[in-house]
Amino acid sequence: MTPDPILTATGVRQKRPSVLQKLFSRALASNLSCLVVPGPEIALAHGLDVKAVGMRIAGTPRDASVLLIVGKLPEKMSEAVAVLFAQMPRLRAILVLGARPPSSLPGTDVSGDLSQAALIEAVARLKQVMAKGAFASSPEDFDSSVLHARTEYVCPMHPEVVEDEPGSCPKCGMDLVARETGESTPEHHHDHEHEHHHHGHDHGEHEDEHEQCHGHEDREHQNHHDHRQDHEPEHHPDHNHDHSEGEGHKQEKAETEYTCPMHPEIVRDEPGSCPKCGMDLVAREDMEDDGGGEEAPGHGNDHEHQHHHDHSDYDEHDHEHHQDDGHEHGHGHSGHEHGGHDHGASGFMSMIEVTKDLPRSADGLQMDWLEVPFGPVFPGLPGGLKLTLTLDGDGVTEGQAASVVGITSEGEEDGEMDANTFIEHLSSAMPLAPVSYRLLACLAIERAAGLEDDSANAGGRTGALERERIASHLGWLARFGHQMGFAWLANRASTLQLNVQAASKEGLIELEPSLQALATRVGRTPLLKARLRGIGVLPTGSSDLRGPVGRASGKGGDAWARLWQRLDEIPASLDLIKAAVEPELPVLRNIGSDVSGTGETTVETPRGESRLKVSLEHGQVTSYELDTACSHHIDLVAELVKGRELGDALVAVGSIDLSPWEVIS
Amino acid sequence: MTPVLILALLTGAVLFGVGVYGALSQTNLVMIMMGVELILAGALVNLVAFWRFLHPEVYSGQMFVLVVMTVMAVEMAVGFGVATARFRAKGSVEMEEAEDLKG
Amino acid sequence: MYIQAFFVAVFGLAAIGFGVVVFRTSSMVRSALALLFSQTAVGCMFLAMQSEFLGVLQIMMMATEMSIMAIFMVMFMMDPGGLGGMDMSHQKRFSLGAGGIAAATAIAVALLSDWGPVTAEAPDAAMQTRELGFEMLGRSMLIFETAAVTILTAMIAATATAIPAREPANHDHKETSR
Amino acid sequence: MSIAIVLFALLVTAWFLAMIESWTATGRLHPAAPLLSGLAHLGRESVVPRTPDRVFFETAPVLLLVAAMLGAAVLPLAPNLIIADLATGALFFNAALAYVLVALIMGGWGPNGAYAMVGGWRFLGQLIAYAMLIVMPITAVAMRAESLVNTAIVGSQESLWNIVYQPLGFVLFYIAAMALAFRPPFDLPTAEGELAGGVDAEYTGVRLAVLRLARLLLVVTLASATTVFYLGGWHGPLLPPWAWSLIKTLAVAVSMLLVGHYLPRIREADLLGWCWKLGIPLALLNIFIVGLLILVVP
Repeated sequence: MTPDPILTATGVRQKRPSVLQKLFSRALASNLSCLVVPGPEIALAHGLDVKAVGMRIAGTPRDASVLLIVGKLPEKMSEAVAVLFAQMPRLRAILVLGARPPSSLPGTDVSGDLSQAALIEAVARLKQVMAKGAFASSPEDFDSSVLHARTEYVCPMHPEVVEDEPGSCPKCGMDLVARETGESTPEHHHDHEHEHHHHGHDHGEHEDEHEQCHGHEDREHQNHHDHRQDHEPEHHPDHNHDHSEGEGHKQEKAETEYTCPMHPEIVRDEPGSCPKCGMDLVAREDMEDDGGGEEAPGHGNDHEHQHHHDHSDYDEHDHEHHQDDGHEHGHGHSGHEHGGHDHGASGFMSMIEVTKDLPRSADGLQMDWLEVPFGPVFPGLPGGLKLTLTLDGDGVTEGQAASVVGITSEGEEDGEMDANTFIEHLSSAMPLAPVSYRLLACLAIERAAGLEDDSANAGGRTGALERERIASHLGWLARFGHQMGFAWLANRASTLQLNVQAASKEGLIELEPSLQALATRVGRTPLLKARLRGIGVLPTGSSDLRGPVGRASGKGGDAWARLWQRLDEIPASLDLIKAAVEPELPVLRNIGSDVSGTGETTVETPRGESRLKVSLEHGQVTSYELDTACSHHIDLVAELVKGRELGDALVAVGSIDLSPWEVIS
Repeated sequence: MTPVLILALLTGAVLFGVGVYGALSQTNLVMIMMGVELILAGALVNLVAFWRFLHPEVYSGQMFVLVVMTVMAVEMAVGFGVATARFRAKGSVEMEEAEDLKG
Repeated sequence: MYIQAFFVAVFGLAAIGFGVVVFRTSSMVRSALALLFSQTAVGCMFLAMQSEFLGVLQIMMMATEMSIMAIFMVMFMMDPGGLGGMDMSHQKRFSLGAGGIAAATAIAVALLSDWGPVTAEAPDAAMQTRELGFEMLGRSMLIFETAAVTILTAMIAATATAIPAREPANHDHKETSR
Repeated sequence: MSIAIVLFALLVTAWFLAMIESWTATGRLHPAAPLLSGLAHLGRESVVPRTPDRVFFETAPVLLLVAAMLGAAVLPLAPNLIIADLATGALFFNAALAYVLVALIMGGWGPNGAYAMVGGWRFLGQLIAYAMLIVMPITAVAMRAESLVNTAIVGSQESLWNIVYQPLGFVLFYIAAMALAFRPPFDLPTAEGELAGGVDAEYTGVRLAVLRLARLLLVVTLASATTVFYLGGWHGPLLPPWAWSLIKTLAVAVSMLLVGHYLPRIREADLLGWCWKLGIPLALLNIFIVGLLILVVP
């Protein structure tokens, strides 16, 4: 397709093509690892076998050389994808299947349809492109509006102190630390070297996108540094020294007093030496003024405030050796040292002051908590699910889940829609259970049109639904296995899922022994029960629980029970398929051209009961109301993860089989 | 008199000095413990040097080293126990803030 | 002899260098690991001084000990990453003086004392290990056992001190909810 | 000379393991896979995360490599094929591998990322749980050999391998070795499904290549140690001694790689609980039994 086989300029590395480079690119071409977006489970659901074409599935963008985009991405997701792409180290390619590339990305290297054949062909082409055009003399920086951020300076100890310029903290005199924020306000135009393109653009609506994927920071500016290492001297401008001083003075309103570091009871209004030990008195701000005046607004949610930013710039690091940031640190430091006398920043800072507002962990110690995003593309969680966990070490103190890809509509979205278009729309919006939602839409529209249930095609529809249930449960097993590091289960279940999806009734009956063998094998796996027993216990009898999650709540309601509930449902579904006719995709019966009315129906999708209410007017769908199991289940996450260890919390979330696509936002 | 013995003793002496400086100058309990560890490291160097160059046939010298190593471990254990308890109670292990310990 | 002197000097300098770094960096993890490498260098000095068992033991013990130190540093410091460049020391001049005097005294003693005749040959390593074993479980058994019991006691006592007091359990809850 | 041979043997084993590893990842057994993947790593950009602790970030993979190599240096391939036959070889092995922990802490702290840091501290949290299970079985092995010299330890197994003499010790050591090498199911510091790669997460390009090599060598070293301490080292009929060492090491290493394939990752709480409450008493029991055997059986 591309006449000139060369990677997009944002993907290549800057090296003059040479023999060695050729060798590297050959090796890379034969060693592709891909990050599947929105997630590997979507690729599987579309019947794509990525491993079969010789690509490794990478868990993180760091590890990936190919960004494989499967299907159309919702808008929020395509912003996240841009960040992911920015995090991938160079020699990176974009492979898009079945959709146009998101506008946030710089185009595609190879694209194709959503089929295994197209994937094979695309990968072959990608390998050629990689092998030939991996190195170029003029790579481009990948710059997307999503990535823009503004640098601001915060005090490591006083998170409420946020300055636009480097300097020292007005409260404790510590050097302020740079961090990037997603938002930027137009008036802050700095010409610091390190900010280069990360400033001055107004992208307020993207606040969080910047950090949301994987918790890796956006590394794009790092690339810039790499490329301009020859200009290293430029990195040490001293020109903003005056900022810090000015800033310091402006903030310096509190009364300054002088005290002896050894004898706190000695307090003087002017500098001098201590009458007891003769040491120089040290300037100190009046703590009480300070605490009452400035800290008050931030008191209650002090830690939240701080941790909101921690994940992007984890603030406990020493970067004195990091050349890129060295300059700002360096001059800030000098500001601090002069500042000791100039603006009364003290040499002594109270640790009690610092720790008193910190939250207490379960063991009663006041520790920094860390808010870490997991997702929307996180190995082990379904793609599109964004989990925000507040970590206290390895434990989760609280967390919420949100869907980045959830269906947005609960009503008339684009005005009127043709009935068939609506069915397509709904089923393509649910890539993890397209058949169920197609069936749901068909049934609802048929009801609305006043048609009686027809037993003639019910059998085929049941077959298709049950087949999808088996496939979906297998897909869940694969993802769950991957999350638990159980490679065999992940491989086996995804292979079976691919087979089941495409199988006819006979094919499914042939697969029965392997499905049984899988269940037996899972039952015999050591450590598995210890891993799942008692994890993610849900209250019994809650009305919010639907589907396998609800049915498992009677049997213990933990992850182990849910695993077995799903494993038991597979043979049950097989029995239904055996009793029914050949599975066939639900197709809307002829409803006539000019029917009106409303219809409501429910379908037991693989994840639980979904309800759809459709209003038809003259054959057009004017409005609909959708209620899915996952939009109830996602609210359980906060309770499931609270106070758990990280591994257990993730397993608990994994065990309820959330499909972020089926979350109604 | 061997230069190696003197070298080792000098090293021990300087380590001891650095340790004393650290233990006295730091305000944080854990940092003070680091100073103490350095002091003990200085002592260890001396002990090994004395054993090696003066009485290699007397194994009580090596035994002494083992005992000092145990002391280091005990110091760590007790120090961290105290630090944790103090942090739990006061929210601080800064010496500047340990006014209740002042005589 | 010269080789030995060379290695003792090199590792000695490394030990001192890392020891100084401990109090010069404001990053606490760096502090702890600098101390670790200082202790490792001391262990290497032991090796250079032909006491193999002690050297290896020192190298092994300190790796774990100082790693534990590192996590406590992170827990109990205000600014463990040292980003703020804050000064965590006091009475600097006094400490410098005390440290200097201590070092100078020890150096003076080292240089001015008559250490008597020096044994050039050390027993070989296998022999040492064996003899140390006999010493430990023979003549010095009591010391050895005492050390063992001491460290056990210290472990239990430290744990008991560190875990939260059982009685005011409600108090803790109040603190959390506040 | 023997240094070169031992290093070569290490590399060959690591190569073989890399082949197996790529086989489990892609399903294809390709003899050149390690070379290709190494070249691919070298060809890619080596990104430095934002505001890293540069010293730690750079040092960690190298330190891991050095620790693994030092551990291997005291393990004999054949009676004379050993880099350094120290008088305290068995102890030195422990000392060298203690630095795996240090490397992981550095690698966790260095890149300035939450996942990596949780991974690094996790490994420290498990420290005593697995370290004791490495040290105490080795103690029992050394008791039987009445020596800390690794060649003497192999020599003591001429008539009866330690795996038969002290099977309990073997099981404990094997499990602890896998935990120390953080292979699945003990891959808590690098858990992909939990920490998105953890300590590995931020390494790319050349640094990642070094890290991967170091992790493979660590497995080789521990497999070699299992061979030396429990599987009779170079003892075996027909084949030359070095071949037996190599075969046994490879077999153990491959088993270590593959076991995790069929098991879910262990819970951290379970690992700690079992190691402390079950493993350490069992290890003490093992020492006691071996002591009795030494006294009773001539």
